[in-house]
Amino acid sequence: MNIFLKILFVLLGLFIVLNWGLIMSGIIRKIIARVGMRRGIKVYQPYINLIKNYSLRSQLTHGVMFYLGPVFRLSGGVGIFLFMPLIYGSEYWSNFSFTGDLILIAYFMFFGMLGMALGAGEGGHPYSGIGVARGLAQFTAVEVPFTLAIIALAIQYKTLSISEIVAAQQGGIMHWTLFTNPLATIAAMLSFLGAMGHSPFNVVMAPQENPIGPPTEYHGTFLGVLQTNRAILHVVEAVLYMNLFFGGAGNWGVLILKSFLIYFWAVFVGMVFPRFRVDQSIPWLLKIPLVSGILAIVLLMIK
Amino acid sequence: MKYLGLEYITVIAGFLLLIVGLWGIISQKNIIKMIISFSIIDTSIHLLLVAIGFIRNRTAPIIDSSVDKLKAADQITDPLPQALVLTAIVIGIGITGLMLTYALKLYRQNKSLEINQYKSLKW
Amino acid sequence: MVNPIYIIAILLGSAFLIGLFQKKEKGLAGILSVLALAFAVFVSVSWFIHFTSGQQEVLQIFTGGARPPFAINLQMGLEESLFTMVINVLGLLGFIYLYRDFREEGIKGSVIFLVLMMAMNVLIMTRDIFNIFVFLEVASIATAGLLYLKKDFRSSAAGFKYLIAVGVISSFLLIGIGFFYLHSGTLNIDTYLQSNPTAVKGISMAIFLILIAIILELKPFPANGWALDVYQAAHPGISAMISSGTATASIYLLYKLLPLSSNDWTPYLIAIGLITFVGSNILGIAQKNGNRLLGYSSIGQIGFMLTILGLAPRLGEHFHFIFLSIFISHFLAKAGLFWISGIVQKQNIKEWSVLRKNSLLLFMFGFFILTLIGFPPFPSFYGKWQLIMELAQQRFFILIVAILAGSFFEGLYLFRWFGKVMKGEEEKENSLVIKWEKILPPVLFTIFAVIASYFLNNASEYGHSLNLIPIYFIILLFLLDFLPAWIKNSLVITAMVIYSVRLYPLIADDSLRLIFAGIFMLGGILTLFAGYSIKGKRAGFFPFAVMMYAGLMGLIEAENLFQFFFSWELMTLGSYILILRGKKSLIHAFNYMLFSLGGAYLIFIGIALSYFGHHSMDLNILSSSTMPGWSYSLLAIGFLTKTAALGLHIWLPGAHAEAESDVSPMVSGILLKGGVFGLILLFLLMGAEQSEQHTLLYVLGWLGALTALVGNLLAVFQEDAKRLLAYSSVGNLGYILFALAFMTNVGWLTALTYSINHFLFKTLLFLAIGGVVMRVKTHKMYEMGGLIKQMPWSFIAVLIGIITLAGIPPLAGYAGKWLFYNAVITKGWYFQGALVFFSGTIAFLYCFKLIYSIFLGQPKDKFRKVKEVPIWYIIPQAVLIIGIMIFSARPDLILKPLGNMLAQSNYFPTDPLSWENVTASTNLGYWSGYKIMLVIGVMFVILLLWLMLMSRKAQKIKQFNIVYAGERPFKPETTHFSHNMFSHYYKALGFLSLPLATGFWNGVNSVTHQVADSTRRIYTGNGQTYIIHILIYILIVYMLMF
Amino acid sequence: MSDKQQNQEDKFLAPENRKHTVIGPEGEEIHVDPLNDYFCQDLPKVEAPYKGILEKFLNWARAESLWVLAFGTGCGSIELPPLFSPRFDAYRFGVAMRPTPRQSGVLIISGYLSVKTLKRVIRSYEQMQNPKYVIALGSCTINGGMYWDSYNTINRLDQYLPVDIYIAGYMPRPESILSGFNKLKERIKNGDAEGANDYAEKLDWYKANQKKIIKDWNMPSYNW
Amino acid sequence: MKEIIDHLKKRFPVYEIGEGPNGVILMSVEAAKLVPMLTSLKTNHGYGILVILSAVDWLEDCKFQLTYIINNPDEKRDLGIRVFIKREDAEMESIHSLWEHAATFQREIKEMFGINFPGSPRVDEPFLLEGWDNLPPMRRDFDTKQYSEDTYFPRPGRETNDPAEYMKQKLYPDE
Repeated sequence: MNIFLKILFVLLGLFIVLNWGLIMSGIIRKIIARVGMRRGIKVYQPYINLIKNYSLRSQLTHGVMFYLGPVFRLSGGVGIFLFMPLIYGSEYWSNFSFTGDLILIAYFMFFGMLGMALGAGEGGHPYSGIGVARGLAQFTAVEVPFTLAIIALAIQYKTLSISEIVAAQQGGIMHWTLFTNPLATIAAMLSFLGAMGHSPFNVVMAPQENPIGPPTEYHGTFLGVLQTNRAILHVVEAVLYMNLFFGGAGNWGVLILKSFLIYFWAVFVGMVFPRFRVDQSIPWLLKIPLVSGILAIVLLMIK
Repeated sequence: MKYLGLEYITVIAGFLLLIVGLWGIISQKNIIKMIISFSIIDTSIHLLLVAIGFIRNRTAPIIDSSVDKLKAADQITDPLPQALVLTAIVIGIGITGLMLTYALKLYRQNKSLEINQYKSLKW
Repeated sequence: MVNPIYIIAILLGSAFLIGLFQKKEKGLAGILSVLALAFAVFVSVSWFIHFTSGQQEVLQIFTGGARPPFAINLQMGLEESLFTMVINVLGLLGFIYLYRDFREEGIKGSVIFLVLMMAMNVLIMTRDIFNIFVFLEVASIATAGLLYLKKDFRSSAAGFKYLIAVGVISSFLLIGIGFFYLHSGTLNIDTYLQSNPTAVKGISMAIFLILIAIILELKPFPANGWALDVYQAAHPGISAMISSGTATASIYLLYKLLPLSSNDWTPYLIAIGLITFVGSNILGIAQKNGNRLLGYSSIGQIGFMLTILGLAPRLGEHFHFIFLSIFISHFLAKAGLFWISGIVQKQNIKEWSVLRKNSLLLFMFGFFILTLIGFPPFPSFYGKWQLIMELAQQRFFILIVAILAGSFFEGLYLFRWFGKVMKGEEEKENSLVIKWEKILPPVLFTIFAVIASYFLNNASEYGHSLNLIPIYFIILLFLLDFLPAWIKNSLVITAMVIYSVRLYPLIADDSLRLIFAGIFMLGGILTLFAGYSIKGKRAGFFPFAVMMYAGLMGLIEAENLFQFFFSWELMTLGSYILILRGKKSLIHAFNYMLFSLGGAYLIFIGIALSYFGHHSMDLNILSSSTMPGWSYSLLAIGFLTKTAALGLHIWLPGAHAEAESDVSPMVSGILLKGGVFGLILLFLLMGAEQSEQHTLLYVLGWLGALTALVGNLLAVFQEDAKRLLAYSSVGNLGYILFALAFMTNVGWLTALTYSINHFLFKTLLFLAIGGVVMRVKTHKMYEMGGLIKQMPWSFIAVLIGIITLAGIPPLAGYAGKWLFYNAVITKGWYFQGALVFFSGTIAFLYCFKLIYSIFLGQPKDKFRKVKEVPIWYIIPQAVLIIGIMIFSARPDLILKPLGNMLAQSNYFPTDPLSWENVTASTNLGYWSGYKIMLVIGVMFVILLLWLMLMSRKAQKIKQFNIVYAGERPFKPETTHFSHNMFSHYYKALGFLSLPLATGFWNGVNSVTHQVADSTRRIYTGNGQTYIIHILIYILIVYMLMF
Repeated sequence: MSDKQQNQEDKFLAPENRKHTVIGPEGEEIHVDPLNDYFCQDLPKVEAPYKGILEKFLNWARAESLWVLAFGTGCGSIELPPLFSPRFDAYRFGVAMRPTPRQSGVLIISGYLSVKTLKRVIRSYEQMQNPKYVIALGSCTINGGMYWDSYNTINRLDQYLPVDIYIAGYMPRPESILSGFNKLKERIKNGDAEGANDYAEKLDWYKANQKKIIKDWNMPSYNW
Repeated sequence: MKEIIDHLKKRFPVYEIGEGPNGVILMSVEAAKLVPMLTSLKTNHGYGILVILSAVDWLEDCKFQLTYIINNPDEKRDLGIRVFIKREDAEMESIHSLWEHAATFQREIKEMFGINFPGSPRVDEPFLLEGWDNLPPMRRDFDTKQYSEDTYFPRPGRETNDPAEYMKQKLYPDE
């Protein structure tokens, strides 16, 4: 395929994903409000917030790394998007997924985290450091069940390529990993809760006691960049889980529906459960999710 | 064996003395007594050596008028052990003397002759 | 030729002559004594040359004009000439050493000394048993007389105990001689041997008494309390005579008398020797007194020689070589050490640090210590190697273990001593008074030892195969130590470049060796660059750096196991001294040495086990070991001590953290790969994919995974930047071990990728952090902070380093991670793999802590004016960063040939990794480093430009302009969040980081010390107890024998 | 700066803000002037608004996304949490709480201000980014309320900060606060709410008033 | 109770003994004897708790009154001890060695009344006021209204009413 055409489709996909991410977060907030018997924000409120943040008149910077932090973060989000095949069977919507496989995405997630951590660190605010320390600590535990699930998938499908994993799940709902390998799915979806940073795993941000965690010092355009990234990242992570466990998507409609439901799972749990401390969330993640991940592998090994 | 020969008596006495000497050297705390015990050991060994060289019915290996010089080899006892004894006595005296010197030095330095007092070097 | 009888005549004559002198003629007496001793040296040397130049005929000297049965005869053969020569040289130098002390005493000292020398000469030459008794007594009296000269009542007490003990022993000797004569009718050894010894009845008891008396003269453990007191109390010059001289004479005596016995003494000698060797070395551990420590060591060495004597029939043709190498090491080193002790004049070994005031003395001290322990290229190394190999060939594995255990304990206390001398607390008020006559003897002995090393190396079975060029270069560096550091640095770098160029064609077609050679040499050159920033002479650094690199290169070049082990020990020694150079590294260097020593001995045993049944030392005898389980396990554990696997890791953090700034990268980025190379070699030879060592590999796999977990977890909780990196090394080496244990193509590719990566980023990180630490003069991360503004280069280096370490795409670390997943899933070690990935994520925690605490956060007042690290640190960092970038963008350049090599050779024929341009793919997945880098780079630049456009007007603010709930920060120290950063993580997972290994080794340590300390209490200090020991000893040996 | 003023500043200078000397790692002396070294000394600039429709659009966005700094200064802050409860639901107006001044645009002064609190309020206000708005609640901020003769409570907030909206009442109910928000939105949409620029413009006057009562300022003039 | 008072009378120059609200026994003592008396009460009579330390400004008498209320938890009884000190350069012995928390009271009194307690920990640090350089505000010669008017920009046009009068007028305008 022509590389320019490819880039064009990538940019188009990015645009769609960004908009869907913003709208999705609006919808989710709306749902939360309705559950709480409130009217809630306008669905397009995220857009307004974004515009406002980008249009602040004054900006502050603590230094070069402070500047680079959001860039790293957004690169992380966009990068995962770039390496992710979106629509099954479509060469146009498979982005740059030919450069690397599942492992690339799993490790590229750290790119943004690291950059963000460094940028927040240069801000010099102790709360940033505390937030980052908590976030990284929690993330180590989140990765364990996810890794086990990936290994289980690799054993099951004998591949690490996302496209091939999606391909293997075609042909009916019963071919989804959700049903062919429920234990791995459980492990992965529980670790997804931790990865999304909603309650009960939102001590990283801890808006009340540590003003907002790592991005304490970020504002204006920087915050706008971070919000852009968040919109993209939430969709892309949901798409990743969709591809791995829920049969992928054959068209944009399915993608939007599935990614919404997957993301909603994290929000739903967050609505119901109160917050964990880090030293509680880590043991929790290393109990049921870990055990189900191990069982998933054991079952596959027995087969 | 009708009677106990002199050599046996000497040997037995020698061993007895050896044991007495060893016992003394182990049990006596006084340095002088230890030196005496050592001398007893020395003596006992000299006795043993002499007993080794003893051949019954022969004379001492001194070539004088009482011994036929030509038949000396058949008449005298074995001269070698006796020579050894002489040497051993000399050495024994040397050692005993040195020991006594040490005893004197120790006494002068520390005003004590108890071996127990000299344990500053250990372990 | 001068008749050797004149030695005796002249010595005795001058002794009598001097006796006639008056006190004021003591100068003349001294000259006369020196002349007499020089004459003795001349005679014995001329005889030695005579015999070594081809003469075989033994000279018999008949005294009293009669033939042996009727008169005493002396003998001068090759052996006698050798032993008289060494003793006379020792006597001459010993007398020179004691010259001034003797002068103060008047003429007495000279007289007694000459008599002692005469007695020892006779003891060696005589063939008459009674003569032996006489001259043993003369020697004892002379020794006691020399002791008497020292005006210290402790010395008098020791002398008295000595006299009593020797008196009792010689009494038994005399009884034995008497009965020997009674039964055999002769006192001459030759005559007795020519008759039919077995026919004589009842003689065995007599011979038993004679031999046991001689053995007791050799101070077997535990009947040796009297001797220890003498060593401690006597003037060190005299102790040197006793330890090297009298013991030499006695051991030769035993050698001479052994044939008398028809009983087979060999097992008893072996047992006595080994008990003495091991026992007295264990007791040495608890010693604090230098001279007494030397005494223990002396006794241990004599025990070792007794063992070798006992093994003589089994060792056959090698006996002489082995015995000689051990003997000569002990002889030279012990005399030298006692002499140095006399110069130092300190009792407690802690106070010996005064030696540092004189580099020559320090050098000699180290030289002798290492000679004693038997590190290459010192003489006893060759003997020990030969001995162990012979024993292995004859399946005396228990003996090997015992000997190496004894050597280990000896190494333990000697290295502790060495460490205290090198790094112990400085003695302020004391200065060394060095007189020429005191320093001359040890200097000469050092030179003798070098010469002996040379000859023994040539004489040893495999010595000729060694590449001695680096050794000569090291010696050259020692001689050039007075030059400024930069000249030496340039010299070393040039030498390494030349050596690399020379080496390249030899290993060009072996990618595996090429990679490790690249790591060792390139890394060496790069880290040496950092050394340019150091001003002054940097005395004693370069020889050992070169020694380490020579060892590492030797590992690569080794064609046989001897070369391999030689290089291994050389590397250990060099790196030990490099580590020891750090400011607070005393205990850490010691730990390092202990583990390395233990590991080296395990490797030694492993090699020995593999050697059994073979007749060559080729590397590939490992692949056909007759007891593969044992030998492979031992070798693996040995290598694992160097790679710091879990349980054996406790030495690493301290050693790497406390080393100098540019030594840390050497020992961490480069040296550890020596252990990895060892493992690779072992695994290769174990037989690749067809390996039957599944259990071993499985265990190693788990060990690697756990090491990775614990290493990384411990790194998270460190506050010391270098210690953090050191623990990270433990973790990374765990990955490598894990990947190696796969024994698959991809697994090995992973391990090699990791090795390259670890070399690149850990060297980079240690250089960068080392530079920072050098500037800010603290290791504690929470004391730093905000240094990005002062040290942007270091920040970039650390950033690149941690991105690589953490395996974040697009940098090279990701290559390792990707290969890892493929390898784990292909191999099927899922759970270990998950553990390793978990530890990989833990790495983020400490990566963040490292870069955040040091470079970000709040700058401290103290460091407002620190400068960027010197250019000499930045150059190697830049090179390494370029290396990382190239490896990241084009991993195929290195991985492709490696994969091909692994696939094409017989190692791992199945190659699941295929390359299509720059895209690597396996059955499982695919990855294209180049494209990823391109995509991410383009995206990053676009986003950066966009953000810069959006916030181009941003106001620059300073460190306290942060939101602080309406307050302002109090001061930077309290605003920097760094100390105990991961306390919550400790709450959650801290139980995994409990110091179990440290606790275990501390337990072992304290038990050993307890045993040593309680056992040595058998030496109550009471002379009578010693007599009882002697009697019981005789009794027990008798009962065992009859 | 007059000598007297200088002396007074010195008198109230906190110990940690005094100039001091520390010894660096190489033994060199480092003179630290905390106020200069730790803080940015620059003053804020007037950021000119865009012209025309763009500014109108942006003002609309700003008005519809009011992020309030969660800082309760007095008893009136008890009226703020109900705003976000289902009954009043301020979210629907685009109002949200932010915990950090960097990200907030609206500062609500919820009640009386003692001198001590005022200091924190000013610092927080200065840390917010342009454009920023101030809503003052209750009579205390208008004329001192019942604390009108207190020795440590200010009487008029507008002497110290540019106030956009006063909401009367003691204390105003959430309904009035919502109404106040709507008034603020109108002001913003009309382009009248230029408090930040006003503050930057008349900084000297504001600072003089502030420093008159806050004597231990212990910071550079403007807290970025 | 009587015993203690008798005992105290014997040992210390106490005067003005009376009973306050809630059965508190109040007495006055000379400033110089206060600390020995408190020490004695604390060690010998079980008055282990310092309830409060407060000050009163007797401007007309040129005196400050310090009141120490101490409590005996076993007998559930309070004892108030008054001390009068002169108003100029007012200074009183610190009792932080008897009760550590007295330092906080003393710090407050120092700030609000200007009474110095030499040796009391952190007594010179600001307690409630930051950067105060006027008369201590609780002294009666400090005119808080005047100060407020001078300092805090009173809003012109503000009417001030006496609440009692105003409410009376508003609610019951007829009366």
